[in-house]
Amino acid sequence: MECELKARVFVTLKNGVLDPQGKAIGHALNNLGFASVGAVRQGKLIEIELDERDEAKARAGLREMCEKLLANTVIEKYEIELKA
Amino acid sequence: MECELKARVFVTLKNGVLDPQGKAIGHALNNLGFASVGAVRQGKLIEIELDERDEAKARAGLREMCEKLLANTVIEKYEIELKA
Amino acid sequence: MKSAVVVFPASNCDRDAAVALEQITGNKPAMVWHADSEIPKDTDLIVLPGGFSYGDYLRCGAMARLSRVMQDVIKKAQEGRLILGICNGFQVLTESGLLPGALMRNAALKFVCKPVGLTVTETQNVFTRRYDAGQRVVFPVAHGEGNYVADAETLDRLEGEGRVVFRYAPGENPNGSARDIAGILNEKRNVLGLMPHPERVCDPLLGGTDGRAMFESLIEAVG
Amino acid sequence: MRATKVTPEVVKEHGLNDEEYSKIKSLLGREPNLVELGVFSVMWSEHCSYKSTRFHLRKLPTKAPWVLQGPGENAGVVDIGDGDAVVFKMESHNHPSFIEPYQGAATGVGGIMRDVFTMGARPVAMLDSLRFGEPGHPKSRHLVSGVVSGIGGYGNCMGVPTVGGEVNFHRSYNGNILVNAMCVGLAKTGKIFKSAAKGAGNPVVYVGSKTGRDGIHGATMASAEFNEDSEEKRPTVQVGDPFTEKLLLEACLELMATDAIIAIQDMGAAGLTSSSSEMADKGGAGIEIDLDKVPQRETAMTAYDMMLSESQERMLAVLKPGREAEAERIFRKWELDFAVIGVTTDTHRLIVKHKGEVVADMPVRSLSDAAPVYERPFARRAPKTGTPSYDATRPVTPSLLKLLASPDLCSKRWVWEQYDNTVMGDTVQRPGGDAAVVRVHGSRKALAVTTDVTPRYCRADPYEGAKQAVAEAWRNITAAGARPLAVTDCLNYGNPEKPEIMGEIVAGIEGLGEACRALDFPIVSGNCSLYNETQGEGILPTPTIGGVGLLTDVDRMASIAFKREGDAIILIGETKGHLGQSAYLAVVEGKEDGACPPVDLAAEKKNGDFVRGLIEAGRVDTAHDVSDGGLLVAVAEMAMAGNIGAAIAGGDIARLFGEDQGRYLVAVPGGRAGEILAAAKTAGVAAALIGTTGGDKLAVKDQGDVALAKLKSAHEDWLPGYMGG
Ligand SMILES: Nc1ncnc2c1ncn2[C@@H]1O[C@H](COP(=O)(O)OP(=O)(O)O)[C@@H](O)[C@H]1O
Ligand SMILES: [Mg+2]
Repeated sequence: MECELKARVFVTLKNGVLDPQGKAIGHALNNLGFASVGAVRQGKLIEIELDERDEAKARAGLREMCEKLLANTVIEKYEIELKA
Repeated sequence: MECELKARVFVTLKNGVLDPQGKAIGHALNNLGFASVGAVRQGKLIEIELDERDEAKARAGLREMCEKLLANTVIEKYEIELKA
Repeated sequence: MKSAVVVFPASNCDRDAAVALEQITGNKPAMVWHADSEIPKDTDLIVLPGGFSYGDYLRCGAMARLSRVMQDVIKKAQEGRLILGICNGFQVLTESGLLPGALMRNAALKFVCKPVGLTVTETQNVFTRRYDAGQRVVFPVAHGEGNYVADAETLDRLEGEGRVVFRYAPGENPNGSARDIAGILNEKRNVLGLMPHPERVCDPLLGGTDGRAMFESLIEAVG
Repeated sequence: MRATKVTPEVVKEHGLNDEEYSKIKSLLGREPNLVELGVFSVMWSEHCSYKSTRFHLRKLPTKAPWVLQGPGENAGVVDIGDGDAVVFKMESHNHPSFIEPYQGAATGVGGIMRDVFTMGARPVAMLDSLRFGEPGHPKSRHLVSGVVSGIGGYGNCMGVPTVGGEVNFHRSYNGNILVNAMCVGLAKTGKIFKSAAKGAGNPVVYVGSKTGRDGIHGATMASAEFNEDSEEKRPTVQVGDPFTEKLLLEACLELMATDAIIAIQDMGAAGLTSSSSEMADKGGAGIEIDLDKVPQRETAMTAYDMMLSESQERMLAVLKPGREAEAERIFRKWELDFAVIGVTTDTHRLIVKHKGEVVADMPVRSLSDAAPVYERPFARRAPKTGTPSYDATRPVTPSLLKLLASPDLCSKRWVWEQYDNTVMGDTVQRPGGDAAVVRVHGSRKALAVTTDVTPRYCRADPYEGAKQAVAEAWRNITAAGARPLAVTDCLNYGNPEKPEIMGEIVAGIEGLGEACRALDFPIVSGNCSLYNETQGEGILPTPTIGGVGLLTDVDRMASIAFKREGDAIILIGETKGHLGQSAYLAVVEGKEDGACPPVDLAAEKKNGDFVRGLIEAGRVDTAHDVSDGGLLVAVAEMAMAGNIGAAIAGGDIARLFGEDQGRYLVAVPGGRAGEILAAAKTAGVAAALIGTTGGDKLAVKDQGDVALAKLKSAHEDWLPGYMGG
């Protein structure tokens, strides 16, 4: 197999954007008896296999993917994690 | 503030479970000209603030939360990441 | 008036929109496939219908925005043609940047289908001129992600410029939308996006005719 | 499970008993290999073979001049005139929904829709009949929420309105919920597609999604009783993708507009296995499949995996030779997989190849006709009799409020507002009334659709209870003013290997047959779901009935809402005050006991025909059948729906809450009451003026008043409160 990179892209709501889903999960966890659970936020995880060796290039590509498709930057922010 | 832990829970579909969403995202990325994009899988990211100092305890609690609520273990698997 | 309805994969209110348009305008709209490169040249009104384009994958409207025909829709919007996005069509418009803001999951986290009272807050535009300002109408909603979100500045601007056309009537906001916003215009006022379905209330048998005036407004504007 | 050698343990794991295995060996003339064993196990499962019920199902009435296709195809077909046909079927997805409520329910909807569009029909309405455990059971809330969002998630994306159904709660479903989904479609009578793969040398094509390892052995799972650890085992459940199904629907209908198809069938339970063998069997043909050509989602899939996979959103079709390219173009346009995977033959054998080897070779008949049919021993239980005691002095209005707020009778708005019930622009009556009404697109005709059964009755008396289910469906359709056409059913029962359960099944089928015959309401499709038990405890016998009727003019239609003040409220049908097994006793007295109300089918028919006649003649626009909760609940429902109160005659508890059958309430402008009563007299139908509409409360003579607002909050608040908003 080729030397590939695997990326994990985390897309989460920007601070200040209400996250009712996260809140509902937090609430449900508290109700289940998990008293130590504080704030909960829910986001998306997108795992991408990249046929690319160059980390810098990969990162630039992923940033572009996020801007163009993976995140709606009106409400979301993103974070990129790469591993070989 | 208390010394708190922050957890990230990644919930993804088990291998072999149909992930039309991931497939569609991959397809769209290819169409956008990102030729190096291979397989894409979509999952959930849940960020949880924990009012708990003990890492081992936190981890055990999170596992239980995953089993009980956060993951649908019939079709999903989960991974837990902790940081102080 | 010549109209066109864009059909994305898994659009499902395309027929509803076409039926309403034909009933009111007397002309059958052109049904334009998402993979086509162009909307027919002499089209006055382009409708982006409701449904689950591309399965709502990733985000509602995110994939549809990338489809081939949308390039032309965006171009035609810039040229001043009229664009009406209903429900999923509204989501496509925000994702495309033709309208500001975003539509998030309903605050109650559930799909909601019911008739909802709306106030027509703005009638100085081609879409609602046949309504009275402040008029209460009832349109059904049917969506899981209709919670309109934008930053305060954008919201202020929309309100200040008279671009909020429909608001959910007090106490009837079905999705948690900011400032009860149900439908908005773009700056040039030729693009309207709204979550409720005017095309589902054009026939008295289906529970009302409050939606007709929108199509009649368009006919009046376009001739 | 995937051991290569067929040992006695492997045979047992496949749910086949010794006798069945011997039969397999003699049909093949040798030992089966593992792939063949897998194929036999699913085809001979209760779910696919109906081995316990087939013998009895033969007794059901299935014919009428308007029936174009009875049981035996993917769905039933009924002529509705002008070249239009209605195509419908109901199916259960009980076991998968208990394990994974969202996906279980969603794929149930997807499966039944495929059954309908594979016949050439466009789905136009969905209904869902749901039964959950008692509300207080720790699992119930989660199951309700998952099932409802699964049904909505799939149906909404398909753009087919979900317009009706039922939701009940009972402890007997604590460990075994029921999810029965019904789909109704419209086709042209000359364009009905069937599954008989006639002729040799025709290409067999696979379309839709790729095959993965989904739900392998789903069909055998659906036929095995749940036990303590089946929750732990967590078998692979099927995952649905309504987006692909929507594309598949459009692509199939596009291909069906050509004349390229000889036969077509969806891949449902037992996927490729059942679709290929059933098509060959019905066409009197053989079929040869090359698994290497099957579009695959996963690597290293074995022949066993592929033959038993229950991946969703797939179809198998037999085309006329030479039409492959044309078909492929259509499926590619919709971005679906398309592959020619085999050919029909004249060998009457199902031959499966994989990697150049024949991995299965068996006579098609061995999977169909030769599958076992059991006349299982059964014991008829004596029906319950009598009326349990109750407090006859209890005040009436608090009981009414209690009934309206009870889990079974409360408004199901919380459920149906999560379903898109108006998409397609033809929903003329939305959920909340009796039957839902959906217009036949572009015409004045409309279909009235409903699902019904009262399992409490069926437990007291499996025969009368089944009769009642049919009668209630017929009545709901009639109350809308429609002519009842035909029935689909979903027979949900426990373990048929127990004589007392088999007795319930036999009596149930007899009751259905009797009622359908008397009401001219043939059964055109259906489904059996057996082994609905948990740890040896069976569910209440639940023969769900789905009924379809026709309105020839949507303008002559009735609905339950009071429409005017000052209308006379007339009760049609005889009231004796039957309280046995009533909702009143169950909810107010906590007793599920006594005889269930008997159904006099002749009176049922006479009363219904009379009411329908009034509606058809334009004399009545407000009608409601009297069912669960009796007279007072029915009046309250009409008042709440129309937001107009009523004043009605009083009476004792038995009169106000009894559940005598064959009754309707109609409301007509006051001046017309005499005329209606006279017409009833002429027709030999019992009728009585019982009150007048008006005001903002429900007043029961000598028993007190309740404000409409109070009725409404009792009725509307329970379910949202229970579900937490
Ligand atoms: N699961 C459901 N989905 C859609 N509609 C439902 C559901 N459950 C109940 N309804 C609707 O609520 C109304 C009342 O239901 P029900 O009490 O079962 O009616 P009936 O007693 O007339 O058979 C009907 O219109 C029915 O279709
Ligand atoms: Mg009814």
